[in-house]
Amino acid sequence: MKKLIDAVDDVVLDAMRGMAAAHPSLRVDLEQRVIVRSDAPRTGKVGLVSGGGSGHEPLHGGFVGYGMLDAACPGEVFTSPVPDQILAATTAVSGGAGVVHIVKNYTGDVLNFQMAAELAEDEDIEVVPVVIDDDVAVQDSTFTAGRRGTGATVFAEKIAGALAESGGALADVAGVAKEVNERSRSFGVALTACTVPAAGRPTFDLGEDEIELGIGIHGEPGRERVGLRTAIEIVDAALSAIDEDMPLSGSEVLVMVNGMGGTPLMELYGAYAAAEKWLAGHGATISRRLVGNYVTSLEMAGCMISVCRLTPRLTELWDAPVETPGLRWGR
Amino acid sequence: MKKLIDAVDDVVLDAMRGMAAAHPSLRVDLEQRVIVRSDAPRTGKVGLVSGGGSGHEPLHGGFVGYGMLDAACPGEVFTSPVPDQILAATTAVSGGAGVVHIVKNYTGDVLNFQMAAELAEDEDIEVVPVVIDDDVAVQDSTFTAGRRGTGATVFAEKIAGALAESGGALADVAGVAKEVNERSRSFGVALTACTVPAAGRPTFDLGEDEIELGIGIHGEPGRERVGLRTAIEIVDAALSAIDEDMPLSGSEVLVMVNGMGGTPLMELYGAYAAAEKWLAGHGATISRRLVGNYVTSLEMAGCMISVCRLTPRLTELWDAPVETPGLRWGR
Amino acid sequence: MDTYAWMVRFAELVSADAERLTRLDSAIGDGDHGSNLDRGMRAAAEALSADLPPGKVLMTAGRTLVSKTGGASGPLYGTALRRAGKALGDASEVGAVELGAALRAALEGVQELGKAEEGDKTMVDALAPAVTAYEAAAGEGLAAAARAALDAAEKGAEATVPLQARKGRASYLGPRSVGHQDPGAASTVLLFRALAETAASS
Amino acid sequence: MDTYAWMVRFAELVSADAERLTRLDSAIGDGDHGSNLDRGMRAAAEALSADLPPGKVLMTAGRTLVSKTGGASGPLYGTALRRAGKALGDASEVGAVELGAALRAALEGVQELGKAEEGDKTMVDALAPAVTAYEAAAGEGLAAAARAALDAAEKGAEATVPLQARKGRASYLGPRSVGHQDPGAASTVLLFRALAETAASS
Ligand SMILES: Nc1ncnc2c1ncn2[C@@H]1O[C@H](COP(=O)(O)OP(=O)(O)O)[C@@H](O)[C@H]1O
Ligand SMILES: Nc1ncnc2c1ncn2[C@@H]1O[C@H](COP(=O)(O)OP(=O)(O)O)[C@@H](O)[C@H]1O
Ligand SMILES: [Mg+2]
Ligand SMILES: [Mg+2]
Ligand SMILES: [Mg+2]
Ligand SMILES: [Mg+2]
Repeated sequence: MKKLIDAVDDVVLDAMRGMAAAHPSLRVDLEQRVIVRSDAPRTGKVGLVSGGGSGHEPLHGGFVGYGMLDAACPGEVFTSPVPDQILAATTAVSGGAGVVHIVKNYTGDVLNFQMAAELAEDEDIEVVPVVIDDDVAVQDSTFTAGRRGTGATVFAEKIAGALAESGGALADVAGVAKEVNERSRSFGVALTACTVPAAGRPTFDLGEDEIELGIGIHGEPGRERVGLRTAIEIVDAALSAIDEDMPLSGSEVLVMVNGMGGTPLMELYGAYAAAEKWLAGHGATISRRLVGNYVTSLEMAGCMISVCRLTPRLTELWDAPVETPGLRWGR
Repeated sequence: MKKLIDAVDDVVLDAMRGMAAAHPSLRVDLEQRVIVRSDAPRTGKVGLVSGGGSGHEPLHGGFVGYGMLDAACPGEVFTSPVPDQILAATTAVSGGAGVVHIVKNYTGDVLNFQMAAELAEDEDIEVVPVVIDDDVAVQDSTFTAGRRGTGATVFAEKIAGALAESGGALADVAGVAKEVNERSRSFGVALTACTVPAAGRPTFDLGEDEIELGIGIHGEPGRERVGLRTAIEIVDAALSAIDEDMPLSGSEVLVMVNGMGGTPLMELYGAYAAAEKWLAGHGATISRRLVGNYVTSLEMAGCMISVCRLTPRLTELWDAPVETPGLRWGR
Repeated sequence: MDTYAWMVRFAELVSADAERLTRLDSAIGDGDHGSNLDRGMRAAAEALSADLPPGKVLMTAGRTLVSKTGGASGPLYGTALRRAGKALGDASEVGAVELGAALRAALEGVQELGKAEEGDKTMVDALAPAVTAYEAAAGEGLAAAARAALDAAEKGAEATVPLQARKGRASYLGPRSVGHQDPGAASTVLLFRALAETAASS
Repeated sequence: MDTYAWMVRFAELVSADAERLTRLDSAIGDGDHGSNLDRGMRAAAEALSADLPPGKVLMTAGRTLVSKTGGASGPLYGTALRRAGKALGDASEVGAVELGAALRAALEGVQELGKAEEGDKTMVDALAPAVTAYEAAAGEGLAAAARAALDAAEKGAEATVPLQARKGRASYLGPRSVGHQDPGAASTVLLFRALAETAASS
């Protein structure tokens, strides 16, 4: 394993030290392991908290700031944060108007956020959890853990963050996050596996001529292993799976062509060109987009495509100013 | 070779197609292979053009926009652009006040830009080239090709772009770019090699326990191959080499901890924490910084540290609004 | 029953087997179960002291697991131990019957929280048969009951191999989860191995 | 001397050897010399036609190389061929002596632009001795002179192996550039191989 790290056990803490040093707009608490907007809590503002395993940078810590998250709690690499952390983030941003938890749908995340919410209620902080489950690669069923939360998390954090920034009420902020989740789908593809520092070796082995379709963002294998394909074929597989689950024809969409960490931007732009063509051929119009690394899986090569069917209100909230280390416009 | 591409020969063109589709603020000419601000040329504004081999994204195409470059000409992967391309970019942005060429110091880049400048002079466009040569890993000498241009290119493009945007004259825009170059140094380290699509296999082989110190950004091997080191040791090697060449004690500096493409942001933040500590211990203060992938070498793992000794004027120009796909603040 | 010795031994076994647990989790999960549980149980063992009452030992271990582990296993193991500790109450001595009730409470806690049934390919597949076997053998004394529980846990964990997962990360793999042992079931075996060893030597 | 046949043959040889040239460039450069020159010479061969005057053939090939190749080799090879073509002027027939002058002009163009001396481990190390050898043998006729130039180019390219580079990308490697053949010198050998073959068959 070759990584730019010091001690395997300190990677998350060292990254947080770097965030603290690099971003004066953030308050980084190394003890509690939370990253908080330096102006939090703001009285009367609904707090927006997210968190999850580390290794998906810039998600979530890189999305803390004006118009997006109020706090993030990074767990160990690919491991949900613990309730204490989530509680610390929740109290740090509570301005009396309640706190929304954006939770990616993984058993660990759901359970730890649930425990934290109970603890927060004990401190009289109203918490509304919104669970993101946009990954169409996973068959949905009430008998299973359900779909994973992946790329749509960025959409939900940005759009709910804009509403919270403009003074939206607790139910509305949670509501718009849920609406984004319902209108969004994602599908990811891996060309290589990634290596969790503590594990020291790649999570799975992929042959030189193989790729994984339907991967998650935690280095877990996907739903199908197939032969190497072209970018056009990969984009087709991803968008077909999304379109089958949520017909896109006739929609104005927000599209994210997201790198998993180890794929050059050049290739992501190539994939975006293919996605644009595919969508145009299927009656959908891209009106907003992100191309780059937003929800990564350490140094995994590959990409994930996320699509959100916009409404005029969602577009307006998307366009609202945002100022975070990972996403910035309008100020 | 596993890449998210279609045909090996079309990777640059496909990426440009994606840029064109994703960024309405850019005019992308696939025929001429140039990426131009959509409001160019602006009468009376000094034009700022850069270019070089592709594979360093977001450099340079991702830095075209308000407050930075007016145009970029991407060559084939790791191959300098041709004079025709550079001439097309130069004429596209010429508003009568002259054009500055930001050229990274590689024989190919220098020769192709030089030929383009001669052609532009034939069309009565005054061109001033500024050669960036900030890489301390290369021994400087008048008998050799001299030092490579690497990370300082981002600094020069941002700062000269701000001056050009605010109406600076040709000599001043070129002058400030030169000043930035003179006050900047870089040093890079590779943990893995990268694979040029057309070559199909890694440019060099690195053992599981080896790293390359003093790499360039074109997948070329570095100046020394050593055993695997910790992030703190790697940062020390880079900053010591910089400090030896350009003493940093007493300076306010702009620092970039730049990923080469395949290293997770998490690790770059860890390296930034180490850099901040090193600099504080050597009497320098970081007053501005970038942490992320800005000048990459395809999917190479590793990082490059760039340092610029700021002046109040350079800081002011650095802080000026910029709106490009790869760098954005203030609007 | 020395619950302190049990927990310390569990921590040791997890530490020794962390790599294997992580490898199991790499195959059908995200490759962190060993390091998760090891981090949690290290912290738990440190938080404990031999002079705490037996129930308090388990509650403290559980609370520490919740606070330090993360992932799915943190809340699940944490809840299991907290519930078990709660069931023991303030008693200063724990016999075979009391421990049986505690184990049953642990299982209930895990199922309440995680909603997994037997056959879903989770830790429940080792825990549930272990608790049932323990109860069946409780009349023969602590050591025998613990031994029976370990046997049942081992069989239960082994039996997860051919199953398709319906809970946890492995469920994302669908049919591809078949053919691998569930890491949480494997670590549950260690919990009962620690119990059997402690009971045998007391 | 049929400059059209020469250029077409050069393009063929480059195409056939592109992988080797790229491999040489990977060792001490950035791994693109073969694909660069191949891209350039393909375009050049397409731009040419057999009915152009000999000088015009070389000028067109040179201009196309400049426009299509990129990298260091584009301007350098492009300038070499343009200068050679210019030296030939409008002549409809090219003899051994005229070609010698053209080759000398090519070398001067490369050195003017690239500032490399012999021994700097560049294409000049093959080109310069080739031109000198050609001139020395020009009295024996085109075929013999071209053959002598090829031999000298080959020796020159081989002699770059122990050198430390002072120009081009390989110079960044310092002492580590020793022990590898310069890719541009290797492709220069192909230029003279094409010349020798063309001259022999005409
Ligand atoms: N809903 C659930 N009920 C019971 N056990 C579960 C459930 N979900 C997951 N598990 C257990 O947790 C184990 C995984 O733990 P771990 O790897 O530490 O957490 P994570 O899955 O969050 O990475 C699985 O092997 C399984 O035994
Ligand atoms: N200053 C120079 N003078 C003469 N030849 C040079 C010079 N610099 C580089 N070369 C030649 O160019 C070759 C490399 O060409 P190529 O790989 O196509 O371009 P690049 O170095 O830009 O990638 C070298 O092997 C060398 O022979
Ligand atoms: Mg996990
Ligand atoms: Mg090159
Ligand atoms: Mg796991
Ligand atoms: Mg080259």
